[in-house]
Amino acid sequence: MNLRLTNKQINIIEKANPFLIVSTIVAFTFGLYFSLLQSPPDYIQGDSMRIMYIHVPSAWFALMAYTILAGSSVLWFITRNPIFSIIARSIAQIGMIFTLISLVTGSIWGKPTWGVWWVWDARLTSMLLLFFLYLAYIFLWQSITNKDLASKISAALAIVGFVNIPIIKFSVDWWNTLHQPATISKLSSPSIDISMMVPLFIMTLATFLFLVTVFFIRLRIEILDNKILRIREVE
Amino acid sequence: MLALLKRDLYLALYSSSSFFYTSSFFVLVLIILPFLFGTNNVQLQVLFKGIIWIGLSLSILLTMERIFNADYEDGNLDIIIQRYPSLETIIISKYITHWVVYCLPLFIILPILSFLFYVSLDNFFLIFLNLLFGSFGMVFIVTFVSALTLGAKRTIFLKAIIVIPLFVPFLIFGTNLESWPILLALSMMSFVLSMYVSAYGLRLYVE
Amino acid sequence: MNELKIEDLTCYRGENLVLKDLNTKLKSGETLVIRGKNGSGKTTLLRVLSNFIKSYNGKILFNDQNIIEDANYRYFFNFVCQKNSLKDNLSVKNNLKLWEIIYQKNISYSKLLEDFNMSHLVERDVASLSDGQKKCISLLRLNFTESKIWFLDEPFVFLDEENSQILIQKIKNFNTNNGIVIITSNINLQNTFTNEIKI
Amino acid sequence: MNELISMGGYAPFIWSAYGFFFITIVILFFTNFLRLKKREEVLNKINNNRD
Repeated sequence: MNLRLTNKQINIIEKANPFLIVSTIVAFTFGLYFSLLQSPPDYIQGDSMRIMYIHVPSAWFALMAYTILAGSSVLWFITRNPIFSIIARSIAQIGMIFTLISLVTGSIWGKPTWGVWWVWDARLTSMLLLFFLYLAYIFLWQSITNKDLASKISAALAIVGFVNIPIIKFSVDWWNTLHQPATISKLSSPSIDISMMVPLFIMTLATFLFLVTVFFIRLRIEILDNKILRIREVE
Repeated sequence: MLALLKRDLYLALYSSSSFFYTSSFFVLVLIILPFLFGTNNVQLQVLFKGIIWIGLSLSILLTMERIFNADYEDGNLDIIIQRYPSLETIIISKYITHWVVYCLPLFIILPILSFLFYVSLDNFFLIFLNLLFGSFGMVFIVTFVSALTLGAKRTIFLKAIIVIPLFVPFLIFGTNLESWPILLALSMMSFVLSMYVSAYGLRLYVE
Repeated sequence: MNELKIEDLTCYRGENLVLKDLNTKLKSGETLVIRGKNGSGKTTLLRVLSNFIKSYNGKILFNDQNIIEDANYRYFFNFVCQKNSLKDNLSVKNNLKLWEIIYQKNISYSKLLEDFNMSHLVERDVASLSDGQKKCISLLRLNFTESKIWFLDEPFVFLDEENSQILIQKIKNFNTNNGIVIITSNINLQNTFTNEIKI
Repeated sequence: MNELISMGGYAPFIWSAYGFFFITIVILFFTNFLRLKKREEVLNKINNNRD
């Protein structure tokens, strides 16, 4: 498979790694300092709201990763450039992990806030379904042995899933208005204090840097796989 | 089109037990209810609304291998595509057969079952309508998933993981008695999606 | 007179080149044997010829008409692939009946089964037959259409001496009726069919 | 320091959430990193064999 990457692009991907790793670690150090020490506790939720600084970025990136997954699948259909198929399956695993993290941290946050580990709240439920969409995508890709075919099929599934997300969200929201017990307080207050914005911003940046790091490593794996395949073909 | 439909229906007729499999399965899923939750009339009525959807989803899900997989694996799909090159015709014929063979029997026994679970006549009609419109959409969904996963290793669990999140909207609206227009809309949407995706999947595997 | 012409056929499956610059021509009454190792692209070639695979370079012409553009081409050929197209849980008779509906043609089963001396098997379930018997029944599908070309993928696998002879006779009869036959095989058939290419 | 550890009484929640977050991303990083190293090894082996 021709990856259609220029040497310059490959060079950037290969060279960027040490820089990315260092900046991720630095950003997380700052992020932890701000989120655990610098920022004040929330006056309603107390210190427990510090979980937000990891929960919110992972939830954002879980959703963003699925958007990238579906977007690159669409682009793959239009251009047939294999790089989009590689982007799609590289981002899928990362997205699934972030969905898992946001579910678990959300649940841990829920215990002190709502008094229960899990609430059948619209957001949590849709997130849970998103996790299974990721899982289906990855399983389907793995279970088809012909990888050329697998990338075509899983791209179709990614798009179907993306079409389905708003429908799922809509139906879960609607269902929630029927079943939601009224006692539960809202997660996010409408305005966040500036002292909380800073750690949230730094943690988001750090998480983003981490995502890019892993993403580049996965791209390098694909590039090497491609090289190995070509050498074997020549032999 | 008619010939294909006839062929699919005859195929189901020859393996005649398939009509009874799903309806017996459906009945058995429902009669577990009193054993699990007691014989309280009011409670049973509430549970009945939900469990019929589980029964319907499972019977559609468990039989989805018969839509394309069987014909694909023994080579009949090639013959069908050679003779009837319009994939859309093949897909529509599969929708109809699958619905008639695996959903229709459930609707035939539904009146008796709702009688056993003390459902009032008004509610019965609404439940019936919901289930009817929902079942169309669910058949469309399993059809395209089974077309997409033709080449995957034979795992019903993988298919279940793909299908159940897609079923969720149907199940959510299905348990509400007045939402049959929404179910109809959902079914129409899944019809459009399913036509495209199934044809795409079939085309890939035939090549 | 019919003529099937393959011009500069090159075909990739995924990243692999399976068919390269294949040129050949077949006229009515001729049989071509395609020989090659496992995985050399014999089945792919048959799937290209039967219009399932449409992405390839080169041209395939039937009576000077490109087969991809010719909507009637599908009525001109019949094929028997390695999958035997039989439903295991049904009886032989019911299987034949299903084909009857697909091909929209009425066939007398008992007469058809006599070809391979299998009349006594009509009511048996396919699952209880041997591989050779299944193969014979799947070959009966050739009688369901009046086609001009047959594509046979490894037809002699599982067949015993007697049934092989019957099949060869059938092919020769078809040839004398102006039929074109293409057979893939990994065994030597030089004694019976002289026209052979290796891929 | 004690304040940091006790987190206003929410210590178990906060530390388990942060712990889960970091352990998961470190695992994600290393599984991919090890896969990369494995590929590089294979490539080196092939290159050495050719020389």
